[in-house]
Amino acid sequence: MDFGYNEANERFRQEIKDFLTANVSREFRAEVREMQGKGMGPLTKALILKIGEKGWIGMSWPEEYGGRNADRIDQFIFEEELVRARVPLNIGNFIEQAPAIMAAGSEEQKKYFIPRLVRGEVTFALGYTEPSGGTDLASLRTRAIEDGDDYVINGQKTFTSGAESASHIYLMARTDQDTPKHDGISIFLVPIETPGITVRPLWTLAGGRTNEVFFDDVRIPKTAMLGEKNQGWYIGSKALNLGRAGAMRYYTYVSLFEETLYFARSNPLGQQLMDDETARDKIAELYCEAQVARLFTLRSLSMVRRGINPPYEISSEKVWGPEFLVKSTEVVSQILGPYNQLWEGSDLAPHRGAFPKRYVSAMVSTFGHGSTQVMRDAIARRGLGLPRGSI
Amino acid sequence: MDFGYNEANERFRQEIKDFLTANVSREFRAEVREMQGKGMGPLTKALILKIGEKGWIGMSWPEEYGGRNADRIDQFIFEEELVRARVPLNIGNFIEQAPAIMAAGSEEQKKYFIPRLVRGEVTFALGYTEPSGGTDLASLRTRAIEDGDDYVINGQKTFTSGAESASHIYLMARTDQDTPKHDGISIFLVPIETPGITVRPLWTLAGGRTNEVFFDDVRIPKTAMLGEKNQGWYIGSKALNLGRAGAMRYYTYVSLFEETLYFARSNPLGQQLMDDETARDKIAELYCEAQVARLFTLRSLSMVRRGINPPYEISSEKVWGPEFLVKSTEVVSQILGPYNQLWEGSDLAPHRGAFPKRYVSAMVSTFGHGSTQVMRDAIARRGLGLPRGSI
Amino acid sequence: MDTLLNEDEQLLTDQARAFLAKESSTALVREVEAANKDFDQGLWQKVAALGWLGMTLPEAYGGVPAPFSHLGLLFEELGRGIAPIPIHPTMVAALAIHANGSAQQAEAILPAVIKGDKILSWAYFEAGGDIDLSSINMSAAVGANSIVLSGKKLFVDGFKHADQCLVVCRSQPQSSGAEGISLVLVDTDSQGLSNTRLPTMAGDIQDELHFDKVEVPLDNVIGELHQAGAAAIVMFEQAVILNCAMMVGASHKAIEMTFDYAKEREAFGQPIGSFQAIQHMCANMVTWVDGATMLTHEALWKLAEGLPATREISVAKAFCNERCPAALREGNQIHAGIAQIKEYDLQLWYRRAAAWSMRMGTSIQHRRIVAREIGIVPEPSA
Amino acid sequence: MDTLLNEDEQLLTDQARAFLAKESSTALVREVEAANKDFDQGLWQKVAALGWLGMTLPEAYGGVPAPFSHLGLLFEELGRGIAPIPIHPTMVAALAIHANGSAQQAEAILPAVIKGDKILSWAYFEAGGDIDLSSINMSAAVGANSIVLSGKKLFVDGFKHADQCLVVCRSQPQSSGAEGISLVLVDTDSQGLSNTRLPTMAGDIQDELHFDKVEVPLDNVIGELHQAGAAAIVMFEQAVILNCAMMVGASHKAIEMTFDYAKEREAFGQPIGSFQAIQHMCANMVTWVDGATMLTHEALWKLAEGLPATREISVAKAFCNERCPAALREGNQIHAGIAQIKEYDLQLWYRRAAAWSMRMGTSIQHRRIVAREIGIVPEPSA
Repeated sequence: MDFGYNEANERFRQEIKDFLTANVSREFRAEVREMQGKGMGPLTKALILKIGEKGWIGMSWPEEYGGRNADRIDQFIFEEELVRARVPLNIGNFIEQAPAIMAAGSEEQKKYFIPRLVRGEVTFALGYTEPSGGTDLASLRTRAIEDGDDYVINGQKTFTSGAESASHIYLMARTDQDTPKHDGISIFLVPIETPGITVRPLWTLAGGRTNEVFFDDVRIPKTAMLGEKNQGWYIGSKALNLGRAGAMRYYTYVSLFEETLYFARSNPLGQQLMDDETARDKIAELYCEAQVARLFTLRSLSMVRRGINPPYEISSEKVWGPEFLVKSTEVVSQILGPYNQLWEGSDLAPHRGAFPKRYVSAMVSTFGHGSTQVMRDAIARRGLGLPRGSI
Repeated sequence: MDFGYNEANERFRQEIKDFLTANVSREFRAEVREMQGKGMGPLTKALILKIGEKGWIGMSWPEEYGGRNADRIDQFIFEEELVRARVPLNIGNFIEQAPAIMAAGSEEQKKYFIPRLVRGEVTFALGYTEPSGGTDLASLRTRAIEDGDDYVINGQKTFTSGAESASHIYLMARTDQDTPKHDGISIFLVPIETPGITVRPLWTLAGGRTNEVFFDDVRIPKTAMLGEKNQGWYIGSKALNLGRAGAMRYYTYVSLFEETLYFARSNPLGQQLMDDETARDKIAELYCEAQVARLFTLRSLSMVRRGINPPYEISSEKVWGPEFLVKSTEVVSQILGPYNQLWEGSDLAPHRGAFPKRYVSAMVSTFGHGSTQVMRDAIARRGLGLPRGSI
Repeated sequence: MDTLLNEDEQLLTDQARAFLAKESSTALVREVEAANKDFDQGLWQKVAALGWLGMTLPEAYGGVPAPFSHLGLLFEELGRGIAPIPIHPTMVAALAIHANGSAQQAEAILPAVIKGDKILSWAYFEAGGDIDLSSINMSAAVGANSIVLSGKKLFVDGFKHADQCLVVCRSQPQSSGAEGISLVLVDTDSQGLSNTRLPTMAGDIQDELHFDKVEVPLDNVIGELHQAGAAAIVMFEQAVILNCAMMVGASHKAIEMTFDYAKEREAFGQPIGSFQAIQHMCANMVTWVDGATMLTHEALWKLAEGLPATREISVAKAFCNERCPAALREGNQIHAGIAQIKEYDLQLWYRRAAAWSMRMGTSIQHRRIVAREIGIVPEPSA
Repeated sequence: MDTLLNEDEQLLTDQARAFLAKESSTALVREVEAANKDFDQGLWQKVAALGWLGMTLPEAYGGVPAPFSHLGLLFEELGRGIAPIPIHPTMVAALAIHANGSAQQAEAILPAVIKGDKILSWAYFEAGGDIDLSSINMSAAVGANSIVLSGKKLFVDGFKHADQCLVVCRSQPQSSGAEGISLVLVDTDSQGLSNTRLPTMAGDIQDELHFDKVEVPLDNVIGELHQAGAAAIVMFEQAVILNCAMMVGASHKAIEMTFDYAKEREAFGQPIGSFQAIQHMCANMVTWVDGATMLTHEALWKLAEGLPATREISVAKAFCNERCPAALREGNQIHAGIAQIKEYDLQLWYRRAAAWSMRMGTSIQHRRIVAREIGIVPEPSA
């Protein structure tokens, strides 16, 4: 067992920190606030490209795919520092699909997409979920019908986060109506500007944006298909599972708590609220549980680095982390009391009203990318070998 | 809404308290300790008979069945004070089967059993559960085969609490092997002294006793059957459901907490441990939750008094109460710390070592008479109308 | 002993529920929120016409004689209907004026309130959000004919449209705790009184009030000068239990929406409500909200009977603060994706019930009162 | 960074597990418990022969050089095997003697310990069960050649068979907190030292020690006189993390028994482990115990690296105390009826893990340390 970072890791962490200090300006933060829900502003685009130039996107991939063969620990450190600095770039999302492209893509696709993903020029929005089925992805109804050298796509996706700024949609559509539901699905890499695609915003409680995406006779060449026809479910599942690991997600779970801790230590109101043994007990309890979130991520990472495909450990992260986040928002709300309800726009609101925003958005982690119920099913069945039921 | 007791109720409560003060002697308590697991001592038997004479057993039943048509609230008060005085007579158990006998019994059975139940002369042990099926009662295997005017019973029951001191077993046995599992079951009222019955103790973690009961060619007359042949499941279910209401059970859930509260207020060590804001917060939280246990019982009682058959409220009691009990033992264990592990036989052990005994026995309430899982199923399906699943 | 609603109570509940289902539509709720209007004048007038603003107040002023529990049940329905009107602050202040004010004061204020012509507010909390009277620092300097208020009040509900605000202040500078407390009714347009708006997650707006030597006639002191500590506590406690009632009402509605959704929404070829995991979540939700309801009702009943209810009120609030939001959160989880979308209605209840759980004392603060009431706080050693 | 066990660690774990599965049978565990024997001499000798009693101690004394994490993994297996031997108190005291004692002291004691010829104990806690050094009140009057102990120690593990007991005492009467603390090694048959046995729910026996002017030679002071506060804390922390390791090991075993049971036991026509409600309980159980394991391992690693680990140790203990018993309780619930029956083996693990969760500091006490360590305790205002 080794829970430490070596010197090279620490040097790399410092490099990232220095980079972020130098490149995350006041103007950048203002742009991010200003552009919320409107797509990417120029400073944000520039920062992504700069990060891409550094070679930090997809850094743990093989060199032949534009990566640097870097240690996954360093990638973890990169992601952790990025989120800790509150840089709202979901780099993880950009590259979540890359392993599937590497594994299943044509030579042409690999050559086109991988380097551009690495440079931050191509970004994907995930076109999986449909209005009729959330967690039950395989029930999707969006159809892609062959027509000569093309496919013609009709249907609707929802909760397509990032579609307002993505260059492409990583689309799951049904290419065979007659096979069992997991088997008639294919994946397409569709430029977002393709005619017939309409992106409609869905505004969230925290003031963020996700989207509905409508496909009306969207015509794309057959070469836009990723991997074999009707194998999309299996290609997609793999990407989804890999997407569940990593610091990006872990840090989302604990960030509210880290902010609370910072507030409790440094803000006069926070210090005043900490003059209460019970409140301190609750914060200390959350601290303990946050460590479990961190260690579960490091455990998965350790397994992946050893070449082990974690049978249930990634699902454990995805149960513990989101429920920790939800719990932490509830506990903190009963420490901050009326201050926790103050929305942005009030000087009294701690952290520009970050607490109520976290409070109302925490739920997303408990169903996004697989609900905690489905994750517990997976722990029990794949991890512990419990049998599937008949009633 | 009326959450109060009227003057008559309060007078009755005082009457019970006075009776218990006068009749629960030091010698009685010593006998109870001495006889634990060995059956009933003479003082205990005498106390039950005395209570029976008072007309307090089955007091809410109609007069024709030996009851006094008393208000169910008074019966609640009686049970509450009995348990609060730590009189270990599970009067509720004695009479739990009476409603079924009134509803389904022959005239002869009613005349024999009801007055004797009321006087405390007949007590039943519940012969439902078998080793092969706990919560799944209907899967029972004990067989009763017709033979002339008799039935001959073979099989085994387990967790038959009180069989060491009961006069009868309220036995569920299979009388038809070929019908669906709920339909081939009958109930028998079997004197415990019938030849062929063997009672073997099962000792529990808290030092208490339950039993296995073996039936080897036990021959009983057909007149021992309660109600119609093969209708036993439906007769029994009714008794079980009614058995879930009442103060006896509620008070079991909160008694550990009430003892803790008493300890925290009056014992020097308890007071010392309360000099801690966090510990007080946790005790106060338990107090709030204990009130819910009390109020859920009063709610069911109010419904039954109005002639409403509670669709899910009794199941709510049976989820909340046991889980409260378990939680309270765990919370208290982290306040008492090392004192909570001290078993009887040490002067340092608070309350003669009651805390660890409660700790290791609390679990029983979460599966006895229907597990909390089955109760939640019932709340969701019968209470909220959620559909039964297909996988 | 009968914990269920009696006929009168059931009738009141049914009528209020039917009225609000019609008159407090989600369209109206959204409109009021979008416009930062704080409340709807039309609904306010209808509510006044029904006599709700006079519930428990004397008939002589146009009120409706009723036990406090009726008011509580009404607030339960107002919570269920997430009615966009400042009835909570108005009634809290009106009850305090009725209980403590002189006949002249009551006559001058309550008839107008009951008719819907006067909106009231109350100002209790200060920096830190503590609920104990020892946290009251707002100074009130008593002169020959007037009293001069200086300081800040936080989290004041319904101030924007209120005509007057009942302010809890410390009129004896050297006093502490419940001593030296006065209640002063301040015109909201008084000179020296300014406010900073505090937008909240409920979509309503609270205010921070700045009192810069606000001079108020001594006639506006409600109850006895310097001796209103007990009255302030009663006002606070009534506010708390009516807040619980609102949380309970909103939570019932939200979980019912969830049960309906679970029956209809399909996944993996069957309604999601048929999965045991979802069923058990639903069973928990109804258990928590039922528990919150029973605790709230017991406290309401005690108040209606004129019995001390400090313990019961804090028990209810401590429980509601944690279990109602938890139930709604489970409801969100069962809804999944759409629960986070503004267009979908569930969030209207969620944000309000959640915000209410953060007001008028945290669970920790109320459990501190419970601890004191159940006698487990040791005497401070010398 | 690799949180998994490396080859050496895995080998150690596998060997210890195989040995204990064979040698620490439930029959043996039950026999020792039934006879109130406290421990089994045969197993003790076998464990000594394997070198376990010398793990991390110098080779010169017969020890086995190994990092502290190896000792932790060994205790994890001892917990899994619920081995009825006083290895925890013996090693806690031995490590403190090694770290703080003189060469003569170490030579006089450690070789015998490592061979299995000497059993040690340690006495720290006093009335109230507090874990802070400020709770140490046992007085130690220092004379020219001896030190005289008076007072009581509680919850002393393994005293019955111990030859010597390492006692934490206050040798400077006016001192407080971590000041004026000494460690004194007391022969268990010393004059004036008596004990009252404290039977526990684990089926083992702790002792209350009464020191009535027990005179001990000054040579028996371990470490510096009056200056052993820091040493006492280290001893306590090592005891705590080894206790966590035992809880984790026992909990893993108990939940594995439950998963097996859920696969086999049928109800309603199918294995109970196929019900989603049971599956989710099992998922929670493994998540909690895994979390406890990871926290414990991180603390062990820090100790092995010689890094400060106060925070990590208290984090692990606070979490283990609550989550390990909770996991076992869920295991009981899944087993239902038989879980409460003495004849059935599950309870052997349950009672021990539960009792361990009540020793060496409650969750509340350890979270107080965590709060201090993470810097949220405000400076006391003047």
